[in-house]
Amino acid sequence: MTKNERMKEQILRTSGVNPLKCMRCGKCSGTCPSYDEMEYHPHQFVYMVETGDIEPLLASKSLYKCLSCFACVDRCPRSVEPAKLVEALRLMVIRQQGANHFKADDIPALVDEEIPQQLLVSALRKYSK
Amino acid sequence: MQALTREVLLDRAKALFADGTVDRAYGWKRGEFDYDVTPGLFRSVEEMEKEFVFDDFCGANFSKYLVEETRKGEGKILVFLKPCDTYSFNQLLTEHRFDREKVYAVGIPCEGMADVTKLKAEAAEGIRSITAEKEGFVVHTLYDGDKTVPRTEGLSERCLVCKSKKHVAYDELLGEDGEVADSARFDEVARLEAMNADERFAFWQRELSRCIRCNACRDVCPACTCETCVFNNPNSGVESKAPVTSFEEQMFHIIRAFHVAGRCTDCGECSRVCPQHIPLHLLNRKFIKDINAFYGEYQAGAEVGSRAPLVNYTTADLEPGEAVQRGNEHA
Amino acid sequence: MQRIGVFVCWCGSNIAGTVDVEAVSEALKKEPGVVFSTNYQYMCSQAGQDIIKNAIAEHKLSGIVVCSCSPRMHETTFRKTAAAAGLNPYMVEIANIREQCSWVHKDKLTGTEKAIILGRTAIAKVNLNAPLTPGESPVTKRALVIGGGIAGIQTALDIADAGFEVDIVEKQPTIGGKMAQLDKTFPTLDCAACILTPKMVDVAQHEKIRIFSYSEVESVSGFVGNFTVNIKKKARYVKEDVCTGCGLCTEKCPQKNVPNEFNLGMDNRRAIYIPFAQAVPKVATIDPRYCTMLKTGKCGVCSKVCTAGAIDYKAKDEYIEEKYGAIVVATGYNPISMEKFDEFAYSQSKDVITSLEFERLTNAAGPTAGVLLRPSDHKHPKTIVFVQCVGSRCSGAEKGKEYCSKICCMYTAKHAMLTRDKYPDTDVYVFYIDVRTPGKAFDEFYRRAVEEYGVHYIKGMVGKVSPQGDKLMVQASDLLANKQLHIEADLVVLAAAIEPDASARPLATMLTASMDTNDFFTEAHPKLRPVESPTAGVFLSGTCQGPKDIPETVSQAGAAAAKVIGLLAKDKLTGNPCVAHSNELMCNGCSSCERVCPYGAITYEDKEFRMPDRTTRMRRVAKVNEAVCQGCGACTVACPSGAMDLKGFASAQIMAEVDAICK
Amino acid sequence: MRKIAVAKLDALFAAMAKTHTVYLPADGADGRAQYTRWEAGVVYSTALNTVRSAKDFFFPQTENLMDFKMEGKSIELIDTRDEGEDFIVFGVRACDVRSFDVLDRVFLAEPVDSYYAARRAHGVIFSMACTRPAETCFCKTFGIDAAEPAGDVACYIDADTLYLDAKTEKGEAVLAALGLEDSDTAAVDAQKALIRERLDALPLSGLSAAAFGGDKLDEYFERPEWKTLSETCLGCGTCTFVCPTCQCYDIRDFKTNTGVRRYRCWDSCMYSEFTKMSAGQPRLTQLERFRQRFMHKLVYYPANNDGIFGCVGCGRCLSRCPISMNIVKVMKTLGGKNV
Amino acid sequence: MQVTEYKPKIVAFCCNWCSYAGADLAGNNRLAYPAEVKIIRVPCSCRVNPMFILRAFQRGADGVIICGCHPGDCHYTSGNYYTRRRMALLFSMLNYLGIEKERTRVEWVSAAEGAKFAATMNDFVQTVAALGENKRLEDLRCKL
Repeated sequence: MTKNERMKEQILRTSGVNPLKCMRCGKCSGTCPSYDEMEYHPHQFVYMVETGDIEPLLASKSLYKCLSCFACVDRCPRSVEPAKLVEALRLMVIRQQGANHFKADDIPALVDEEIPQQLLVSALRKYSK
Repeated sequence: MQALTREVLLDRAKALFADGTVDRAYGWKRGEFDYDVTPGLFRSVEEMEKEFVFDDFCGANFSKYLVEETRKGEGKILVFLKPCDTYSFNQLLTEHRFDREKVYAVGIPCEGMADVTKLKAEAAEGIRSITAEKEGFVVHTLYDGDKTVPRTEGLSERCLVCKSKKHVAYDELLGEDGEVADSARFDEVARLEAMNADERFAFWQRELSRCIRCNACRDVCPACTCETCVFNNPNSGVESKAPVTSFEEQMFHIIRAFHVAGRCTDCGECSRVCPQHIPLHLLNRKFIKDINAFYGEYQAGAEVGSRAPLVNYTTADLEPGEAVQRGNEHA
Repeated sequence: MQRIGVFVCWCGSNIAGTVDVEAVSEALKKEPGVVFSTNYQYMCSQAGQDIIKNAIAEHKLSGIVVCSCSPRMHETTFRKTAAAAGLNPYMVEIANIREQCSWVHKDKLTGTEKAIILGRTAIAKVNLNAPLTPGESPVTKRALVIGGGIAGIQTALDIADAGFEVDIVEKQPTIGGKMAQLDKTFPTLDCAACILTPKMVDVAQHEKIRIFSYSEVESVSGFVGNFTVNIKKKARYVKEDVCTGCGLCTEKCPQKNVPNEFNLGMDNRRAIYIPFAQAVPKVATIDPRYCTMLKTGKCGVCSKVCTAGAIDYKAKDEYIEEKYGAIVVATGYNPISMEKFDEFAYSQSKDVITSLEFERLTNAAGPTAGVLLRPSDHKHPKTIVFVQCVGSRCSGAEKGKEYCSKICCMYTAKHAMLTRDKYPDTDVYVFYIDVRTPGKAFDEFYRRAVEEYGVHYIKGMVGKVSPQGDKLMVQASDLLANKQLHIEADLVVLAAAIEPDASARPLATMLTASMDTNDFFTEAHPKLRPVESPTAGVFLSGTCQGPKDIPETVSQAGAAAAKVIGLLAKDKLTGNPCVAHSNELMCNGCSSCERVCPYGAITYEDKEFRMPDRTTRMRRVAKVNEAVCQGCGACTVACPSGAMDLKGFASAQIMAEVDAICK
Repeated sequence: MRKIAVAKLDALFAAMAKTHTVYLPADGADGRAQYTRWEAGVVYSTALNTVRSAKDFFFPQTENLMDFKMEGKSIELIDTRDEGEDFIVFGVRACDVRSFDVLDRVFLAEPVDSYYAARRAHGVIFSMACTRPAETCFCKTFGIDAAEPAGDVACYIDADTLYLDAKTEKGEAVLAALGLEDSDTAAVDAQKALIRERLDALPLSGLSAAAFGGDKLDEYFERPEWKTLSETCLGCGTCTFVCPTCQCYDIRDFKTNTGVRRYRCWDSCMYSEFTKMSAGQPRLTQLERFRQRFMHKLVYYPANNDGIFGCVGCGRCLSRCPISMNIVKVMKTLGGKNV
Repeated sequence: MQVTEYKPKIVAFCCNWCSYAGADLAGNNRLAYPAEVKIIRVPCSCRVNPMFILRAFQRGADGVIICGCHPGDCHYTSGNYYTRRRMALLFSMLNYLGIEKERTRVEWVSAAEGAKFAATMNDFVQTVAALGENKRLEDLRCKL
């Protein structure tokens, strides 16, 4: 298995998305409010994951232009759920950066009346290995 | 101990007799001892006052009797249904086996019924009496004093893995209705599935070889209401009166299980009545487990008119080869 | 005990080369029941058949076994031979010792051994054979067509032209169906009305056709050749035979605000109405939901203006019972509801319409008299966006329909082309996923829209339509340019998926005809019997079976008619005698057999039985309709008591075969 | 009287097994006693009742009678008798011992059932006194003394000693060959007294069969109580198949690959197909079939067999009937105060 | 001394419309398969009652195979779908009882698949032969 294939596998597993269900209608991109900000558009995310062309996606700023509004998920006629791919790619970037971005020990310093504790916990889940 | 007392049921029966709703009633009759309760048909309030009983030994399911009894007489028959009995009741209705209009069904809650064999095992010889107490069944023995069996150890296997405390059919409900339980009833099947073929064969050989072909399992089974059973029909090619060889024991039980597959509500009566204590329910439950795994959850009798899995299909059903594989993986 | 004759065929050297035929006929002589056994070079030849005939007479044979080639080859031949010799043809069994023995085995010893086993298996079976006689049932020479759209019309005309009586049941006040609502038809662009209405008139005037308009099928019983159908003629409060269709009432009726369903609610009609000018029958109908007279008893204007005296406020629903030999389902389709697709703003803006509404907007008889005007402000739209595949090709029931609706690509090309033709100043965009144009002159048609008429075909889907002022902001992706487009449109047209008419499901239940998960009727065979339902005597015409365009519908309608004619041309139906039958003494009446029967051949009746204890009691028992049963045997296994068996393939026979093989 | 230490039981059985096949009650995997062929490792169970009775040894559930072999159109008869083996049934309770008398009167009367007779001739019965009779026991009702069981050898067991008392020459011969130690009767006498005391204390000890007998046909046949008694009977054969005295059988043919095997197997009068003939069944309803079984035990059998009842009070049907209907309930219902 | 090679007994139920025709086609094309396979013609695979399969094993069959039209192609539209469910459950039950699962099989063979028919039978006979005699589900009386 090549690195790209491995990455693809991982993306598919974490996202639970099956890009083969895509019929290339482009409704995700048609519906996307951040379209113009993006280098790669929602339908390209789906297609590029399908073809295993993951690295450009990981490197692209487009990942962070997605607002996670889930309009594409809602409107996709084939239930492909492109936003979940974006989410999975973001996770992959975080994990690839290796080190823990956030450790349990960091938490006490951050505790603040104003910050909901749930936020810290979910951040820990997301940003620690 | 049951949630409702004999008196609650009796009072309701009296009222139903009195207002003419019913003219006969199925109920449990007091036996010689505390545990040998007999299912019976009462024709009057007087008979009921004398002999009617309701306690932890009232396991018998009346549903099957309705097939014959509803064909007699004009009046309605009162029948008390425990939650598990209601499934058999509905299944028989699905199969058009009796006229619903002839029955007045009173749902009653059930706290599980005792397994007399388990209690008898405690008192190897001689039971003077048995009382159900908070701490369990107290067996007053003839020779060894009193022995207390915790309730969970004295209940029937089928009650320990009760699938539902919810009544799916009744005209009226006495007491509280319960919920469909998240039962562990397939654990034993899974344990067998995990064995290898030789072990499984040895297990079933050991169990089934005890069969004496008394037909009690068939005759008590609420799904076995055939006008003529294939095993009694000389033209069926499988008729037999006695277990002549190990093949016939297997054949009888496989065919019987297959005939009730998808229709068996898992009431457990077959294993309750087997004089040789063969765990026959493990055959039926295998079918139920497979059906659930292969074709989606299906509970026979849960609703009247539902289409049993064996008279149904989808174009995407799994292949028999895959089925065997999946059945083996004890999924 | 049977007296069985065994006839072993050499088939030249085909069998005799690998099988010692002499040894086979000798060995089989010893089998129980066998009184005669011989072998011959070609059993199927005249001489061979004579051997069989003579042996039947000479040895008083009650059954014969022919060890020869596949029964698929010569079973019929030998059955005829037996019949000619006075033996019931179903007392013949074939042991296939050629295809399944001599041709697949090389060693003569092996071949001979197997041939003997195959022979004794057939003998074991024939020992239990019983003479069978195919059942016969008469055929009522009248057909019922359910649905009066183009499919129903064409089927009815074709059947009637062959000389059989046909009744059409149409739930609307007029026949014509969806086609009557269309403007032009692809790919030739001839006007729908021009080609449809003459056919409607033909129907009305055909002496063999009766139209039950404003009527519905209430119940169906019986079976192929002998259906009894109960038809409800809904009260239209106008005497059909008296009304002249002058239309005066429809002008004078004071109730003016009734949404006109023929124009899809884009304009209004009166409470008494004739759907459209060419309606057949051209008879007014009072809509009881809106008629003041019917609701309050005060008005009566129509009655006053009707010089013919056709108005009858006291009319009641009528029920007609009629017998038919064949039933054709032609219940058609409807566009699906657009409610689920809120992103296209269908419910927010009047200027987002479906394609069928667009048809009415461009139809000369439509609400705008054929001038393309926006429904909201009646202005001429300058920019029109067509969206394809709305609700088609979706991944599951919650999203839409899984199938391709088939007609949208072509009618959208038509709409786009016609718009550009009539209003060259209009910008027309078509958003497509794929353009599917398999059909004669179809792709050429689509290419013309692009190349000659300058329609902007954009590969991509519209993501969102948002009304802004009097404009519709269309946001879509252009996949090829990799751009997101924002188009300020005046009109958005949605190519809505089509689905079977809602009346189809209850009708299928009445007919015991099967449906697929999308409620399209299932055909008896997807390739070889596409216009027949698996239920004998029920035929399928048009979109009730699956999405179709007009040419396909018409050809299928004709095919269905041909099948109906083939059926009605017979005086009697001869069945296959190898059908299921239920031993009612053993039947539980449990309905298992009925549930697996693909043909609806099993019904139940309550029957009185004398019990062994001399009492009697009523029991529900299964009854097999031999004319409908096709003999698959599914019921025999579903039956728990073994009451159901299959003639010619009885359980006892099959078990005897098993025994003979395993000996 | 002879004795042997309980600890040496295995040696005793091993010695018996030299000349006889030995069957004795042993606990099965399910914890319930069944007659088991003794071999090293099989442990004698003192459980009161085996699930199936000891009648199996003389009248097995299925028994091959003969084979027919067919070749072409000729038929050959093959004798399949195999009842020539000497055997001992050890640990038979007094009730079951009496059941052999009941069976003998049927099978050994003319015409003698030679299959049964041969098994009887080859079998030696070691009976066992019941020190702990159960609540379901009512052998006393039929004049059986569980303290003094019949059989070829009567046995008594206590915590450490087994006492053996030969009752017949056949029994004596077997015992003599075993070379056991002689014993006085003191311990056994004490046990007998204890047993009788216990029998009297049983819940069913007062049950009397006096109201029944060969002359009671008219009294009971048309009694309305049969209806209520039989109403919920499932018509299964459990009571008959666990009963030590039920003796009905059916003769059937099985088609083999080369001919026919003729065998007999137990039948049950509770079955709807019982004694079905070309004209149908003689007893058409479950009421009639149910009545047949109990009338046979309590009236018909004594009528033909010097007043001996066809029931021995072993209590198996009391604990096995799926609906807990049984002969005691029948006797009490029909006999009223007299029972 | 001559050692006779073990020959399993195989019963093949074939539906009239597809698999029986497939078997005929194998014959037409002279595609050999072992003579141990004996075919019983049934109108549809759904005619095969589990009792027939047990009967075959009782009588000494070593393997039973059921062949029908491919799902979706049933001459009777739905028969083989029922077969599929029945046999899935039956086979799973036999396996549960410790009967070797390789002794039973369902295979879809169309009228055009003569080669598949022959290949299937070759494979099935080989598989069953490897298992040896059916000892677990036979009735010894039959062998008398």
